[in-house]
Amino acid sequence: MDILLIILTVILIAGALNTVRSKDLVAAVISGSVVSLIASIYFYLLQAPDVALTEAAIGVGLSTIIFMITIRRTGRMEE
Amino acid sequence: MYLDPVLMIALPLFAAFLIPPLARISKGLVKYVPVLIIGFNLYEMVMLLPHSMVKPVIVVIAAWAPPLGINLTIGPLGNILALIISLVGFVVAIYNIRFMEEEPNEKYHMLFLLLTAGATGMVLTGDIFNMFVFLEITSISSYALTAFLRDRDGAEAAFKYLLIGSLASTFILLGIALIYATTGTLNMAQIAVRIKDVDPRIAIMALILLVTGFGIEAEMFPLNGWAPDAYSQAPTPIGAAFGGIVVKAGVYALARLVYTIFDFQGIFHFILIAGIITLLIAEMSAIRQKQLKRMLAFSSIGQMGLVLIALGLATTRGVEGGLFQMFNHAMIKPLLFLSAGYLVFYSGSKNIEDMDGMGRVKPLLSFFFAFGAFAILGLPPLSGFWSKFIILSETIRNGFIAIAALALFGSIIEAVYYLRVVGRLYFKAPHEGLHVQYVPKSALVAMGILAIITLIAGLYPDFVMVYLKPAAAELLDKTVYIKSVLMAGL
Amino acid sequence: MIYYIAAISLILIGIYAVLVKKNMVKIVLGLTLIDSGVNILIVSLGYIQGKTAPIFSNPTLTAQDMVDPVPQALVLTAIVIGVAVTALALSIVIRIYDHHKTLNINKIRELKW
Amino acid sequence: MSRYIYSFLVFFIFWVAFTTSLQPDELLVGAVVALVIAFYTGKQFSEGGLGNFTARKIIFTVRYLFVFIWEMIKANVDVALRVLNPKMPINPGIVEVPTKLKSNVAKLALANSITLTPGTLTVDVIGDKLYIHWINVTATNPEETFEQISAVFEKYIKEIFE
Amino acid sequence: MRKAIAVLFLGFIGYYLLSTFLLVPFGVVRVLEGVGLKYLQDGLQQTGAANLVTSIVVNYRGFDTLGEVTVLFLAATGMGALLYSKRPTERARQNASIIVKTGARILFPLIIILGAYVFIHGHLTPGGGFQGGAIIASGFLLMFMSYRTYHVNHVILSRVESSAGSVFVIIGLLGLAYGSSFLANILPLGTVNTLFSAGVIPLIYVAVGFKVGAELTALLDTMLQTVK
Amino acid sequence: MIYIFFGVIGLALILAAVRFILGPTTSDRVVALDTLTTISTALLVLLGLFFQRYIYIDVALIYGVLGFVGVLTIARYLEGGL
Amino acid sequence: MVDILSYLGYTLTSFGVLFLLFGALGILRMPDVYNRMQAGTKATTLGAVGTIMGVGLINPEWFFKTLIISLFILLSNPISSHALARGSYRSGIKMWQKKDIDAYEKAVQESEENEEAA
Repeated sequence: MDILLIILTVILIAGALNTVRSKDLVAAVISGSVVSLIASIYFYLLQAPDVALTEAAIGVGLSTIIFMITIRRTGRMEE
Repeated sequence: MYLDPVLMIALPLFAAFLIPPLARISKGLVKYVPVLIIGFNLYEMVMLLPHSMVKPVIVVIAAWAPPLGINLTIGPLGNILALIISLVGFVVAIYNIRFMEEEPNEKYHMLFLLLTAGATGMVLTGDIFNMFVFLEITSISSYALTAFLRDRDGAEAAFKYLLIGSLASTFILLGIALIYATTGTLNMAQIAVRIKDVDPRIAIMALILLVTGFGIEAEMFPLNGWAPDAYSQAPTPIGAAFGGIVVKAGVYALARLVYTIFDFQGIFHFILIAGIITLLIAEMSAIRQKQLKRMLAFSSIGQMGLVLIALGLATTRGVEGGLFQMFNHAMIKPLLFLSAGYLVFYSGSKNIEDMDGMGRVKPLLSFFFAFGAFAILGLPPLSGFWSKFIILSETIRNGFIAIAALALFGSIIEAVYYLRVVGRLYFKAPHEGLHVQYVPKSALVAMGILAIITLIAGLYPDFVMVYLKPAAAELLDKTVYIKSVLMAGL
Repeated sequence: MIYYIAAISLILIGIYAVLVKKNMVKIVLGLTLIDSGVNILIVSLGYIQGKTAPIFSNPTLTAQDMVDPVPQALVLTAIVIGVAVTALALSIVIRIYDHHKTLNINKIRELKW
Repeated sequence: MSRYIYSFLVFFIFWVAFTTSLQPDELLVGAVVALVIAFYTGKQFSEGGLGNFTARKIIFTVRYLFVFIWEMIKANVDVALRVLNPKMPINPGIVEVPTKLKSNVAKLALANSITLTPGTLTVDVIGDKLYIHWINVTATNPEETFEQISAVFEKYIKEIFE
Repeated sequence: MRKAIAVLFLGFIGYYLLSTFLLVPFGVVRVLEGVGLKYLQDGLQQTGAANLVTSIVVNYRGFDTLGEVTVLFLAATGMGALLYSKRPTERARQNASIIVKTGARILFPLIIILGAYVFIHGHLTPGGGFQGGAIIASGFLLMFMSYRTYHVNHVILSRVESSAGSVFVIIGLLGLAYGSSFLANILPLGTVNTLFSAGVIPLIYVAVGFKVGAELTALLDTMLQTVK
Repeated sequence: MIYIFFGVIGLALILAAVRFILGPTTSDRVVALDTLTTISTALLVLLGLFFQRYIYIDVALIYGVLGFVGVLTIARYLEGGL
Repeated sequence: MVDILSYLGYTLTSFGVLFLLFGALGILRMPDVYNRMQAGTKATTLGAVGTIMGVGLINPEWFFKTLIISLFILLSNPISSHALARGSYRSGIKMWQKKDIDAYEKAVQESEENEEAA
């Protein structure tokens, strides 16, 4: 159980770092999506299914699309 | 006779939800909705005033007694601030009637209505998380309104404001989390009771986080980077609303925090010092500004610095002076902003130099501006004098002579730059090519109301002070507040 | 314990993005990271070892078996507020891009810090 | 009309599966929800309507399920072996597979089935041609690819959906 | 340089935050003297909702939820105001493939049903109005992604939005008129763990679900229309 | 028994995450995200079994249904259809 | 009876989890996007379905919900990977191949011409 938690944390932090580091904004948004996914599993492990459900419902589709539209509308690469 | 105070928040939300269908029926009607609803709020607050002065009015929501449910606590302080907010909101709503013609104007009125409702909720609620929610309502509507006009750089100012505001809400949430984890409650009165048993390291951290968060709304020194841009780029009435509504709610939250919830003596000195630094830096910046509205924005920050000094003194008379200063600022700064808006509009330029001779072209408008400038400087018969006098004398009486001297110095700088503008208005020849038009009556009515209130408050300061005394007492003696909230459940 | 570390790292990474990055979309992404971090932190404050979610779905569960429901309720509100702020921020970004044709805050004169 | 009734029934079954409860109040609310949604989306949801409920089609569906599951397991073992093999014996390419299916649902079912089975992935469907990414190409002309990839499914799907 | 200062600053903040939060022990019983315990003990009898998080969100702290709905409404309105343009722009250059279109057509009603299930059962299972609304909006998102010319009717959306929001406030005002205070429960509580229980909670959540669904859909549509 | 499952799933998560970090193209990352989502769905159901709460698997249901919407969005962006 | 179901469930879950691992391994090892998708869709879909149905067998009263989840995964996963493959191809990502077998290239060009004409 703890091992799983540590794995999740490593992925979480790697995803967050990738969000900040990546020059390609689409990749950054996908990394943000991974962070949201792992956060949702975290809430689940913390016995908060309500919050996990909310994070899932919002983080999977809606936040991604809002960012993608913005990127589509502006520019893909970070200058 | 007053109705249930919860209507003051429920009705604006209800009206805001109904504005889109109403706009489809008739666009012309929408702009009267905020006037009506905020007018109702104003009526409520005036009617509540005699009750709340005696004993805080507690309104439970969803039938759960305070520690369990959310409650509205309308003590003297909350009542007076809500009154100020409703008054400013009402005046600005009148001004708005003929101001906003750009599409989609029904959204503008809706956002403005919710801005006022959020600020009212912030000063009335007795629950710290609920306060956060209302803070978010206020700030999100402010972000949208700042960016509302297309022909200026509102979007940049809004983005900057949004960034700082989001960081603020992060800090507030962290602070609330710490408080909840250690005291097990979110009701402000109960937190105030239990905070004594909390590990002081945690309590201080929570205090720092919360003061940082709310300090951003209250334009405290290192955190006020958003203010000049937002004030100057937002539509004129919104700039006025920032000064009269948003900042007032932020200061209320700050005062509630340091006086009622937490009980650290050290924080008062911190606020005193933050106040004087805010004041000096703002006044120094204001004198260098070339744009009229930016100058007013920095002046507004300076005024809030003075309020913070007064709150940092933590003496009865000092707090009274601070509240009086807040009242004055809430009345005068919108007056200045609203008149400056039309001055800028008619001169076709934001710069102070282009205001030359507007006094001859637009005498009434310039008179309002000059009147506001004199009032905020504190020329003796006007209201600004009394508040400044009280604060400075109280600062000296408490032995902070250096701070008093610095504050006085700040006031002198303030006098210089205001008089410079007023001088240009009256003693310079007007420019060529002004496209002067008729000023809408609604705008003049709005400015007239503010000017008359300022005049009355200046001539009879006791008329206002009668109500400020219980409010100051409420801040300094938290037992009444706590007892009345926690007794509501029994 | 490890939740605290993860959450605070997320908050710090987010603040780093907000402070250092020049691209506005990146900054907004940083804000969402901060939001996730704060949410994890608050929920983990309500967690109690060995207890389950506060839902009385079967009759054998009692109040003693459950974690604190209040932080979860607060986080629900916080998540929705975060989404609202993100959406608004991105529409402001679109407006700025339309006006200046760049996303770099250094190239936009008015955004001096 | 029959489309709406069909949609209503399908939605109602889904509601019951979501709630996994047969209490009258749940069923009542489910019926209302299914009715409302069927009213708005019934037209697009199905092409065949109640015609999908003939005995013949149901029998074919069941048989098809077994065939499909067997193919799927073969597919996965195949892919797993390729992944585990240190040399990775793959020879990928995109081939063209003709199909005789007409309706869109049938094409969807065929494409999904192909995607889920041996080393093949539907990249696109244009007209009556499927473009398939094949992990180990053994044939390129349409007839052979049809035999090797989709012939198994197509006869069942044709029975079920057309 | 700026990075170095930022990292130092962050290290400073991080150290103090972490050391403070470590003083709050993780995973131990901390609710004993707080409101959390009261909710846990009495919530089931007082509100009749099996899901205590829901009963806190909608009943005990229902005012927060009203504020939260308003925040979302504000964001949608603000976006509408910011991205307002007189001429409608056409969407999407490239058509989706037939597979995606057919799949979306079939999945769309099922996703809507799932959303309806989540917000109708908010008081029994995890989930509620916001989650249900977000799921419904995702269903519409699927349609937007698949069909180039899929349009939602803005008049209907805004009507749903306004009426659902008004229903929430009206339920609150009914509580004021017939009960003791704003948002007070005025309906019988019913038997726990059945659909018709928990008084006004399901009603409010249905209203919230419609409102959030309509709002998020309108928000997506507004944003998508800006893409040329 | 169930701990072994968690261990294997953790390993799978790591492998997918490594592909996610390595990239190199956006599509690779999206494939990795899709895989992560599917694995997480399975993990959530297993955790529901571990905690012995039936209602928990509603979360997995949401991931099962909505997981592909995010991927579809990015795919549509890549092919220029957004 | 319950025991048999339970054993069956555990077996199914074990296979499912194993296939999840293979899928993840495939994602890591395969040389290009399309081959990774092969592994990613097939192995993980079967793995997830196996795991979830296995849990449904271990706890028979969960069976219907797990069935629904599996159904959705079976329906939606191939669609998303198809869309992704198409998107990748059209965004210009080349295949890794030993021999040049690409029937799709011509079709893409034709369809794009049609789109422009339309």
